[in-house]
Amino acid sequence: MNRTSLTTMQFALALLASGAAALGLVFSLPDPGSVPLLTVFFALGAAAMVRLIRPINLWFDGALMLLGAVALLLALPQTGAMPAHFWWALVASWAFAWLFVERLSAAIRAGHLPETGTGLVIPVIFGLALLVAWEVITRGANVPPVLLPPPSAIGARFMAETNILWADFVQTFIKSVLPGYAIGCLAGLAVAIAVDRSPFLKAGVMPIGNFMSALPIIGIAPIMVMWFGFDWQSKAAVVVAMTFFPMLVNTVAGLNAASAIERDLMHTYAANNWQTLMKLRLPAAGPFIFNALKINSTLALIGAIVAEFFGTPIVGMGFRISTGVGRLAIDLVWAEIAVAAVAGSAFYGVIALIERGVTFWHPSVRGGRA
Amino acid sequence: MSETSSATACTNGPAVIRAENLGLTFPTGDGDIVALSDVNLTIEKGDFVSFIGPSGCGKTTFLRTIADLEKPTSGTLSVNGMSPEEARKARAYGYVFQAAALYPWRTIEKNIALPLEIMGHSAGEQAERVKRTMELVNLSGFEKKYPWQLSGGMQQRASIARALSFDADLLLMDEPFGALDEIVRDHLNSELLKLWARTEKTICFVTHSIPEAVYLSTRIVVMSPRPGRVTDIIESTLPRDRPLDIRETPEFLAIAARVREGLRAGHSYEEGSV
Amino acid sequence: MSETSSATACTNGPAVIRAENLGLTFPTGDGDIVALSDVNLTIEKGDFVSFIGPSGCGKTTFLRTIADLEKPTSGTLSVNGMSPEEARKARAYGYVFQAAALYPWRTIEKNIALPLEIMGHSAGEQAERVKRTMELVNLSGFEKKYPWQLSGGMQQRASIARALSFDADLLLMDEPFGALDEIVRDHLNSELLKLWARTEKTICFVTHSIPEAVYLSTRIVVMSPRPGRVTDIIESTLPRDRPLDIRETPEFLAIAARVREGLRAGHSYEEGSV
Amino acid sequence: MANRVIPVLTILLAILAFWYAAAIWMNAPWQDRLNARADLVDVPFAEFAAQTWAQDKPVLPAPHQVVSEIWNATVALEITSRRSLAYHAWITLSATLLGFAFGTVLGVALAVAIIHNDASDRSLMPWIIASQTIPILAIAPMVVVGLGSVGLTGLVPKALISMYLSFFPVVVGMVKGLRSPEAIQLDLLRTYDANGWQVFWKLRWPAAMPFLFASMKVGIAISLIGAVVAELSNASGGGLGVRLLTGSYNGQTVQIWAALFIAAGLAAVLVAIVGAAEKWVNGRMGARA
Amino acid sequence: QDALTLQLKWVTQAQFAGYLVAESKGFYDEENLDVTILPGGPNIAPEQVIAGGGADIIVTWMAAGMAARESGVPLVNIAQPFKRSGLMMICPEETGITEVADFPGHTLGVWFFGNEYPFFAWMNKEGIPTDGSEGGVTVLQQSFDIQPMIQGQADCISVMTYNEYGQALDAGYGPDNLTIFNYTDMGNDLLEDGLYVMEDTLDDPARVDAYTRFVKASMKGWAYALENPEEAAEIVVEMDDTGAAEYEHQLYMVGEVSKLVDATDPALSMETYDRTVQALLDQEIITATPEGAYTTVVTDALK
Ligand SMILES: Nc1ncnc2c1ncn2[C@@H]1O[C@H](COP(=O)(O)OP(=O)(O)OP(=O)(O)O)[C@@H](O)[C@H]1O
Ligand SMILES: Nc1ncnc2c1ncn2[C@@H]1O[C@H](COP(=O)(O)OP(=O)(O)OP(=O)(O)O)[C@@H](O)[C@H]1O
Ligand SMILES: Cc1ncc(C[n+]2csc(CCO)c2C)c(N)n1
Ligand SMILES: [Mg+2]
Ligand SMILES: [Mg+2]
Repeated sequence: MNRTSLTTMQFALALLASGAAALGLVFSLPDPGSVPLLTVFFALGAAAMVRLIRPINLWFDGALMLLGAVALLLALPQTGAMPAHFWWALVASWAFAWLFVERLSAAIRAGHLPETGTGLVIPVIFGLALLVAWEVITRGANVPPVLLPPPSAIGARFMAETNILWADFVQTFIKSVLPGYAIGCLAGLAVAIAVDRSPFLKAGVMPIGNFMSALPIIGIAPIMVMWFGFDWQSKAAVVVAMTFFPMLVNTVAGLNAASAIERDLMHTYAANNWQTLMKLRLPAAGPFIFNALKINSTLALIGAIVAEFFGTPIVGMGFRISTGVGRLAIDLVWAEIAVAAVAGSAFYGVIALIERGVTFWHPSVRGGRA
Repeated sequence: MSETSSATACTNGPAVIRAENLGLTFPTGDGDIVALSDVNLTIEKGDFVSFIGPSGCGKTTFLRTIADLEKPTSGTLSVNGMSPEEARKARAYGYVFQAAALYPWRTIEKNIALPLEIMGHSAGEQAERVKRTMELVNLSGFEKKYPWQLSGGMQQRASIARALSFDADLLLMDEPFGALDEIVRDHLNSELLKLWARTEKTICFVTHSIPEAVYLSTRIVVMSPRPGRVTDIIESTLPRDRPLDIRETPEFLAIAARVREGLRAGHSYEEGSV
Repeated sequence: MSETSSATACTNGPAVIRAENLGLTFPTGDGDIVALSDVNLTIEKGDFVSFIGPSGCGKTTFLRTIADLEKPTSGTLSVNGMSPEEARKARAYGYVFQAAALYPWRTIEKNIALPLEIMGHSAGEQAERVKRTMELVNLSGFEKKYPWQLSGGMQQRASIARALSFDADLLLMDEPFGALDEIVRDHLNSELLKLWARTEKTICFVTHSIPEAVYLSTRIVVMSPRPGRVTDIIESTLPRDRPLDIRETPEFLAIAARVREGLRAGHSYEEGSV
Repeated sequence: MANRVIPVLTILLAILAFWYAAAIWMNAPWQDRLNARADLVDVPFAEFAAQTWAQDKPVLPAPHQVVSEIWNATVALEITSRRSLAYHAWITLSATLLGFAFGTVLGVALAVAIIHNDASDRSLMPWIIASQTIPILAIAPMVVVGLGSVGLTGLVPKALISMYLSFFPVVVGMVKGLRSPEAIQLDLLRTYDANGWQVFWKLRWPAAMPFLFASMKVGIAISLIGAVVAELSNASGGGLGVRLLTGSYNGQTVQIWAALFIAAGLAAVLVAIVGAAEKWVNGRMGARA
Repeated sequence: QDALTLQLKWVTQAQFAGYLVAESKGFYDEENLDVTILPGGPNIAPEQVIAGGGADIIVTWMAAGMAARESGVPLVNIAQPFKRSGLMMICPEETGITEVADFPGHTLGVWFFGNEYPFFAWMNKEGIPTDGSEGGVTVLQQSFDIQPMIQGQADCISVMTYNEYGQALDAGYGPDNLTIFNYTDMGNDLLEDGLYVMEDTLDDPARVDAYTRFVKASMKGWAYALENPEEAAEIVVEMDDTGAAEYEHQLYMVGEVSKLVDATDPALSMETYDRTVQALLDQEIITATPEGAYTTVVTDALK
């Protein structure tokens, strides 16, 4: 416990990190001066073992992580195989990154560091670590760029093609996803409420709804293109079809989520259906509805992109991806994928933020206070 | 007066609640539970009836049946001359549940305003009534808090305020003061009596406190479990106007003793049935 | 004896709980709530201490702090000479919550067996202890029922049985008998006293009933709200061995009067502070 | 029973009526052209409707066309025939089940890591979400090629793609479910100083059951979609996805719809099986009827 | 036996009859080869598969192959059984399009995924803008069937003589109500289904020998298929894992393909090769004249 005030897991990570650095140092001995920065990293990393005697500040681990990553990237050979000790550098800097992130979140939890700001640093570090590992592995292990290009190539392509990427984003996200998402979610909500009012409708629609929701979207896409034409309308229609059922199913489940005694209360007021809905069942369904909104936010984007595989005007993220694969412009494909990931995550994040505000009372949000 | 079936003969107001041979059985995976059996009871307008009996004897179940939250499996029950369902639809009663049942997404004042919203009171009137009832239960200052930020007793008081906020003629109260200390309890007891005297409400009140039952009621119904049934109905001979210190009078103590006896008689420890 | 800070001078067992200038503040969206302020209290081994005070005065919060479920924001607290956290890890206490908190997916007997499972008792011993404590709280026959099939009082008894099933030396009980009728309550009161006498447990007991507090306790702590603080500590002069009819003795009534006075003094109705 | 069947039948009839009407409307332009070419004029409506319901490659096939295609492609054929939809359904099903199993295990494992470890929660969750915004159809071919180059072919690449889609609802649902216990239920275990393992098995896991089943219902349907998508990128070996695709190149709308309905039916059956398991578990956990 | 994997450009159909027949009739076995034929599809880029090591030989269009070569996948053409292009653009008469000059202002359906190069080369040559600007055409990414024409979503669509054109004939279209632009007839054809391998494998004489035997057996397959169209169509249907291939359609396809393939000579025609390269250069699909993008070692050995 007080050996370095680290948890067992952090301690294990620290050992791994310093151990890998030490091994890296040993393996780099045959030609020590060739990459000085990397040697410095190995030496410092191995020296971090002193934490066995006296604690090391968490920022020092952060600095080591950064040093390792930078040294490694700078030292990457342009061609040919990578020397063995580079792999140890990768392991060591990954372990330092992990250790840093562990300690950072422990510090936030303990209240030593502020949540805002620091909370954001952690996923960013994780993402950057992924990118560095990706870069090192693709380049170090000579993965054919037509299978998986290194992030640096993707980034360069991204910067070179911002016009195309923006036009595709507008076509796919603004024109297809947003209207389709709004229509699909609203329709799902409305039908759920209508169905909920009538047990007959509910008994009839739900099994069929479940059946329809299981229709594979890729099957729907060519049909929608056939029905609604090549432009964004057919993509929006696919998005509507994709988002409708999750919303329907979730809302129906959510409308039943109010507890027995909460319903009894409404019953004693002889509240009419509409009042029970507005004052009890919809609020209680909030967590479920948001669940659907979140699931749908990623589904909508995928739906629109996939639908573009089946015929489009020659603009759009899905179009670019499918032709990009055909032309082996794989870095452009990944640049589009990056746009999709950023747009989708931001969309999801916005909805998650709204959720926190609206369903603040749910145990999973307020930390379970009874 | 203690014969169950004839207990109503001596009163003459119009019947608010009339139960005849009422029975209710819960089926469970593991055998039926008879929660009520053969209950005969008439409650007139303006009565203040307390229900007392061992835990699990069917008090809550009986109140819920009146409120049309459970359907009797035998016998008949009428409320204000209507079926319980019609009475509920006519918004004949206010109900205080044994658990507070506050909605977690509403602040305390919004929880109390809930029935008012549903019954269509104007915003101004809502605010006025919420303020008044929150004062009554001594919760002022907690208007904007959420239920989970309140102590157990405070939640219970909020739920009482909610039931009092609209003026139902029939109040069904299931251990409303169970989680309150003696002082608040005394205070709310006398407030409740005042309210009752002023408004001529009919009140059905479940309690475990014999003094509370005697102090408040015009009639005390003693129940016993397995199967839940009415074993005694005691008419109070106390005057309608009851200062707190009436609780030291011999008359009061005599009634309390009678209730205690009825309670003990229906109790399993003495019966050795368990 | 009633001076808060010197209240412990006259006892001499080893301190089980020692609170010094204890304070706890809840931050809420809408201003802080001071739940405890400047609490000084020492409880010795074998004490039976009741906490009484108006709703919202911090009784639950104090018990939760002892149990290491809340962290004090000022002052110090030790349990068995350890920090509350260490004491919890040493499984020093059993806790009966104000709400029953039964797990809905477990039958009653499984709920009661929960702590036994966690503490690694053998299956045979579990069965034996579950049976014994279920009998103690008079729930035999409901082993296989689920919580929602029980009445409010029955649920509360199940939660008491759960806390008694393993033999903790320190019992923290938050209004355990609130939803029980007088007869059961008397029964459980005397069972609790017997258990206490037999096992030398230390018991912290929150109640709203003054007679109950006086009947059970060696010491009664009176609290008052906003901010929650200890206003009086009353040592009982009753003998350890207490038949039920001790409650009619003048000595008993004198202590009860003293408690009532303390309670009233801390109460907002009289202060007019609300 | 009757009060469950009658509503379904009613809605089904309504959908069928609407469908037949839509089929007339959507197939009419093409039928007009055909008739004009064949010099048929003033075809009476009944006959015209019948014509629109009997086209070879209709824009919207009539229900009976789809049903008879399904019949011909399943019951009327030997099950091992490569023309049999049952054969293709079986291929897709095996990838679906394997992918669903992988996905559920991965999803639960990630959820457990996330709720027990702050750093995982903060660092993993955003990337898990980002991973789902990657259009799988775009990377499926690369995955198939990539796995093929390390010698993994056949069922496994399909199952992995199906896993990629199905683990997500499981993670999201289980994180919510494992966090759903009320504070007082957690406090109780804290007073017993239960260890993390016990808190998990005795409280979090049972409390998360409803969420697990809700997620698995979504997850198994999505697994099927994943398997179909994978088949679009891996034409060898057959499967419902391949049938959809070949139907689509050849403008065989009836064949597309038949494959679609078989896929949806398969998913519905799988979801129903998960639902039955849920009912059973609920019963064992004393849920209120 | 030498193991070889062949990645097709498209699903199992008579477009690849020679290879399928050679496999089915045991011609590969006769050459001591163990050949695996992988079907393709709209999501499968053969160039990517071979780069990832998933195939030894691929069937692809030259434009796509050259573009891949510039992207770092050193593909080399070893044989070219298809001598002519099967690509056409068809426009129903009601669109009023009768010649190239009528195109501006209309919507044209084009297949992408590496099949778009001939179209853009053609438009480039005609000087018709395709970027949506004034006086140009609107381009649609066309689905894999003739629905866009039937639905009226596109004025003209791309077809292959051996496949979609057959569907159009079935649907009642024909030379009398269609304007047909045949890439080969216009002299705009770029080389289609050729056989490509990775450049470095050609350094190994054993591999070259295996390729040679492969091409030899394949040409025998083609010859057999063109002589016995019914049997070839049956074999295609038989070899199709998906069960979707229909005999009638495959028979039609064998017939049409026979007009494009020269079963006696797998050698690359330098004239078409040069034209293809020039068109790609003009359009800046590739930036430099490719070096070593084809080899005659295999076809020379067969002479
Ligand atoms: N939903 C239910 N399903 C099965 N049994 C039930 C149900 N509700 C109540 N019971 C049973 O009915 C009996 C009466 O319960 P009820 O809640 O009416 O008791 P009570 O008199 O209110 O008790 P308490 O004073 O403890 O609240 C009990 O034995 C209980 O187990
Ligand atoms: N989680 C919380 N957040 C904010 N305030 C809280 C919280 N829990 C308790 N409080 C406040 O702390 C004060 C003391 O609450 P506590 O539950 O300790 O009262 P109590 O003495 O147990 O009352 P009761 O007899 O009604 O149960 C109350 O004013 C309450 O509003
Ligand atoms: C995605 C995609 N679309 C179109 C073609 C063009 N094409 C070349 S051969 C062939 C077979 C049917 O004629 C087709 C359609 C392709 N290869 N890939
Ligand atoms: Mg009750
Ligand atoms: Mg409390």
